[in-house]
Amino acid sequence: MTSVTYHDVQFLEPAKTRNYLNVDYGALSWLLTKDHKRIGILYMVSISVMFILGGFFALMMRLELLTPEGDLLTSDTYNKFFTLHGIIMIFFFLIPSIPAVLGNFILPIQLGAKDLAFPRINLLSWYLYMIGAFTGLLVVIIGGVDTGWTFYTPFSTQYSNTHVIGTTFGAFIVGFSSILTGLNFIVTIHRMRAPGLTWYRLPLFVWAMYATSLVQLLATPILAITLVMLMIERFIHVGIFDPALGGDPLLFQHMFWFYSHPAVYIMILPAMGVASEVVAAFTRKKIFGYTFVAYSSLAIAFLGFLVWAHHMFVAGISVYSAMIFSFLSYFVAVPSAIKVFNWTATLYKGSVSWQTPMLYILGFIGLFTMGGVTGLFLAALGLDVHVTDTYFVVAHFHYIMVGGAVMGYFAGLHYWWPKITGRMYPEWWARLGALLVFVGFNLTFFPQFILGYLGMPRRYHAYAPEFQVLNVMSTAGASILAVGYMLPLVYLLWSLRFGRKAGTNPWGAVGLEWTTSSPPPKDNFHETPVVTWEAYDYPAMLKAMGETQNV
Amino acid sequence: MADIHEAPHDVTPLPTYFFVFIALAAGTLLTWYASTINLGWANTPIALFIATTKAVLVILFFMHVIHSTRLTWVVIIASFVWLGMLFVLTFADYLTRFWAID
Amino acid sequence: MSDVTVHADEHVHHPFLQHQFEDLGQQHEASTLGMWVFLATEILFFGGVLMAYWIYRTIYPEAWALAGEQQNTLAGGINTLVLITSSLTMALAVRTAQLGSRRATLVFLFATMLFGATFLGIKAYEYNAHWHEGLFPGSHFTWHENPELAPKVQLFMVFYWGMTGLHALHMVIGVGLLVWIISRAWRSHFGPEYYSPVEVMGLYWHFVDIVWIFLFPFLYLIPHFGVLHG
Amino acid sequence: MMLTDFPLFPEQASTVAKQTDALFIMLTIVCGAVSVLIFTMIFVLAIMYRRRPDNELAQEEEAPKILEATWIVVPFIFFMATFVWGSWLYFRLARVPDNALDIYATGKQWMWKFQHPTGQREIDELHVPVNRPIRITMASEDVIHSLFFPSFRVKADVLPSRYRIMWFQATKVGRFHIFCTEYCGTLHSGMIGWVDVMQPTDYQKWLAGGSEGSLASQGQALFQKYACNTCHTEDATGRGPVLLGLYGSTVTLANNATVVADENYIRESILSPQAKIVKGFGPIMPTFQGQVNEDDLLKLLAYVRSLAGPRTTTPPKEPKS
Ligand code: HEA
Ligand code: HEA
Ligand code: HEC
Ligand code: CUA
Ligand SMILES: [Cu+2]
Repeated sequence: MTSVTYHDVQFLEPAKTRNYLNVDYGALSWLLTKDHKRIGILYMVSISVMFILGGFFALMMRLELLTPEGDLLTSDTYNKFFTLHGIIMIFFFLIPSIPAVLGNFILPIQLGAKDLAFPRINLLSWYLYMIGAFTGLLVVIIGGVDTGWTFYTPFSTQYSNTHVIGTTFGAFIVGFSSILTGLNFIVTIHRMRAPGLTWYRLPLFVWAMYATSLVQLLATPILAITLVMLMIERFIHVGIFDPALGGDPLLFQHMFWFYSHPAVYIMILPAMGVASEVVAAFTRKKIFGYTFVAYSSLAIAFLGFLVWAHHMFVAGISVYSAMIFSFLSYFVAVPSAIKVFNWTATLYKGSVSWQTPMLYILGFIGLFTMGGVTGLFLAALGLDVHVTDTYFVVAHFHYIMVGGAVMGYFAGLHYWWPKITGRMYPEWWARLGALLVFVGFNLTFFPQFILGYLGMPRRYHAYAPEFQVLNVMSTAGASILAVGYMLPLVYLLWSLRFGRKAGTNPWGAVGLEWTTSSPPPKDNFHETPVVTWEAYDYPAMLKAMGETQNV
Repeated sequence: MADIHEAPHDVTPLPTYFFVFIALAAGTLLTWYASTINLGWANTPIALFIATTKAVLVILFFMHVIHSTRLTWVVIIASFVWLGMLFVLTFADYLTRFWAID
Repeated sequence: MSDVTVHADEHVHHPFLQHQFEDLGQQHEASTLGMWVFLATEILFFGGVLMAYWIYRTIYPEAWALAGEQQNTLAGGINTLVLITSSLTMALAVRTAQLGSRRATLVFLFATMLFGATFLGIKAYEYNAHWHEGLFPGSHFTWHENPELAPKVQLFMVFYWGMTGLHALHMVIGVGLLVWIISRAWRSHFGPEYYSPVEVMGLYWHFVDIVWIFLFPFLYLIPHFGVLHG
Repeated sequence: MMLTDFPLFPEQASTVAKQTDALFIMLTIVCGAVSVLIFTMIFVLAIMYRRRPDNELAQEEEAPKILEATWIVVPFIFFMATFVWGSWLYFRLARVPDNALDIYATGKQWMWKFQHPTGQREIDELHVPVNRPIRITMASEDVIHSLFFPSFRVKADVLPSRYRIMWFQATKVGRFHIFCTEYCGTLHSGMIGWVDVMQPTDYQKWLAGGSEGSLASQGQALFQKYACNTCHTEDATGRGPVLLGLYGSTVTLANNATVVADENYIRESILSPQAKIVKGFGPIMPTFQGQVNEDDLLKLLAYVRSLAGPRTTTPPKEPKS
């Protein structure tokens, strides 16, 4: 994959001005680059490979689940597939997706900076990601791992005879990559804003990335140390989490979820940031309740740390602490609600354009709401007892992560594609893709809510026959979804060569990234910008920027 | 903060460093001494208190936080607050796990 | 927050000013903030294992007491003093770098490295003793005194080796970084207007010191408090 | 295909099922309405204000604060109501009715073993009487499993470290699914079974079928086999405390702390006796960790629980150390 993009990028006609793509050529100029834009592209290529791989495992699972009997795959293979699907999609795809690709590329430009604060660390974080990802791939090749993405002990430490250490090591390394990205963003946002760019003039994407970085920094170390303990336990057979040797398996769950619940906000907050950008750009309007939306990102980042044990309601924790965690879980829903309502209200009296990024985001808002409110079902203690570890949970998180976060990523990708590559993608195909994704998605995952309430457990390779019809629907949906995802892969690559040239500001949007040429020059701006307008202040900004194309 | 743009030149006076060092060494001896006498339940809090004091001294003076930007304070305090959340909520489970339900 | 950066045209051509920054002040602020943020993640990293330790101490006080008695308090105490001293010399190194005296900086950096190495030496001595006492967890762990508590004593030793091991790893990295800083100091890279690397190195070193300030009571002193005989 | 007939809602076959479903239906209605509202708003607004030549630039609107306040406060009140309802249900699930019938369960890769108080044992199949609370005491022999009765809306993880307790009261005669819902390895999806809810008379008949004696009596045999009775005699002459009336009583420990002697205390007393020493006794009881398997442990537990009578905590004449 790396070489494909490299070649495709070479085929770009050189722009009149020198830009970050044509300053120098050759594999080394990419592999040793310290330019945040090029690193963003390196990430884009890497996570795309991961997404296809994770999607492949998903499709194989869906095929297996077409019939109640476990006939296509053996149960061990199935177990490995959902484990790899979960690990790849979460650690190797979704967590780095928006931050490391779009954040890397766009954030410094939105701040009016020449680069991130620590370009070398940025490159290092990509290499760490690659080492982690290759470790993961190696595990796939030498036989896989079957613990589930949650690595619950003592199964993972004493009973599984697959490659647990290799996989956790991969996740551990990728964790550091994530930490370094967050560190870079925090410092950059604090220290490298352009003159005049005060906090309340920042685009909401920056606020969202700031909140995301906080979570990355404060949660990931706990995952790292937990995985270290897991590896030690498995390696020398001592009992940190193994009850046979005095350990408590619930301690592992506590520590794992102290990371992994906040991690779900690492996945959704950036998508929310994209949503704010796209809604503003395609309504040509200031986001309704800007400060509420900005602070709700921080509130989610903070409150998200206080709810982790809602994954453990039936695991044997104290009923009193379960109550505390349930109570707090409802608090995170408040800032999420604020965002949903404010985006919707922004449409009111807007100038709404139905272009592809907006289509994705309109879908995002609705599907995120559905995923979010089903989270409320799960956070209700007595009800969770019934639905936990069933397909209801699977549907809940796919609604948020696929319907929400992945849709957000695709929206951002389309929105900034002209800036990144200097080319437009074919609008008609892109809209078709968005539609297919929306339809296929709902067909895949809505039946799973019903399946879950009926009691179909997750991580089941074979299931009771009465669940078949809904499973068939789900599998059918997944095939549509796969086509929906295949389209962008094709037309985006196509556009690199044949796409119409994008001007500086194809959408007529505001924000510093739309004031520099597409693709941007190596140092992002021809001269340091000075910001004199509020965020999304269209009249002022358009005046300051002069003429725009396509308005 | 206005003074950001020149490299800050607030050089800590030597005596400060030495006083802090002496306090740290004294703390070490004290904590060792306190551990040799049996004070019942009080031993643990005493040891923790001394350790915390020492850490605060190092942070404030050796690491110059006392002259640092508000942001540095926020970073440090936040990391301890977050750690506190982990401790408090996890212990909330362990300490009440076997309470009766009535 | 008012920490917005503004153009400052002087300093622009300083050899160590990286291209993405406007001036050395901005660069200095960015690198110290970066180190602090990194240290915040370290606090949670060590804090996480500390919590696991604390949970098991609450559950198994007797085993903790027994295991705590196996620790060489004298060696731990001396090591605490050694590290504190190294922190002092590190702080002085930063100070002399700020003041621009290359010789003094080199001396203090060197002293810091020496104390660091001493610490590691004493630690190695303790490790060696534990190894021979059969107190390394795993297949050759031996504990006869009280067979029922053996797994829990071993659990303590897992934390002991794990936490001191992580700390020692940080020390080794610190010593490595010192070598690099010393080589830069040797080449007269630092002066009153550019000393961020020394300062940032200092932050790291002091942090590692603080970790030990907590590990010492946690692993050597606290375990047997208030449990044995009453 | 002949798959025209498939369920969309699970059978309600226990007393809590109705209450769980009530909460579920309430949430479905409210959350469904909110989702529909959001979708509708999005599409209506996006069409009404679509970009047209006369609408090239949006009209700016000042955000009324009252609107923000409304959509913070109203959902929040609803969230709190849901929280209270959910917690109420959870506590109901945690509080076992007094007259419950005791059943013991062991999970192991990959089967469920059930034992009835009268000694019947069954695998992946559980017979229970209808309309009577059933209390299941359970532990795992290896990894974490989770015992799930979808038609009763209850489940609980089964841990290798301690006893978990769950209960239900079936309201319908019939056969219902048992699933393992905590991933436990290769045959996780095969760790399934059926619960047979029977009329009490049928249950009695079923119980009458072959058994190796009641659980407690089997436990008593083990009590002799492992020589527990050499120390735990029925009068205060042994080296260990008398176990009569122990279950449910409050025990004073050597460090003067007190604990309630529940399932997990008895389990711990057998597996790691040194962890909590009874006041007045020495730490001489050997550990039985590794010698007694989960099944036997449950029998011993059943036996200790069966030792009714007033609690006598007389220390032995000459305390050994
Ligand atoms: C990006 C990912 C993401 C996000 C953002 C969330 C968000 C939320 N999640 Fe989810 N969750 C997961 C990913 C995510 N989750 C995953 C991966 C799992 C399974 C892990 C595993 O076991 O493998 C999981 C599991 C999970 C569980 C455990 C289930 C179980 O295993 O038993 C719970 C329980 O409380 C839960 C709750 C919530 C809640 C309350 C939110 C809230 O943040 C949602 C808040 C949002 C809204 C509520 C919508 C907007 C609000 C409105 C429009 C207001 C109006 C509404 C009303 C008035 C009703 N989630
Ligand atoms: C970001 C996270 C993410 C994403 C994007 C997805 C995407 C999908 N997931 Fe999954 N999923 C998880 C995270 C995610 N998932 C997690 C964490 C679990 C829990 C794991 C565990 O239990 O441990 C899980 C579990 C899970 C299960 C439950 C397994 C079980 O419990 O037994 C199922 C079943 O249907 C499923 C299905 C799907 C499907 C159909 C998609 C589709 O959206 C995927 C569509 C994408 C593609 C198909 C790739 C792109 C396609 C192309 C570019 C075209 C060319 C390629 C081909 C034709 C192959 N996922
Ligand atoms: C060598 C003598 C000895 C043997 C054999 C022995 N015990 Fe004990 N047991 C004791 C002593 C002494 C105590 C009290 C001190 C303690 O708590 O460890 C005790 C305590 C207990 C308790 C807690 C009693 C209380 O009052 O709280 C239980 C339950 C128990 N034993 C069960 C058993 C079972 C079951 C076995 C056999 C599998 C067994 N014991 C074998 C000596 C023994
Ligand atoms: Cu047992 Cu899953
Ligand atoms: Cu969660």
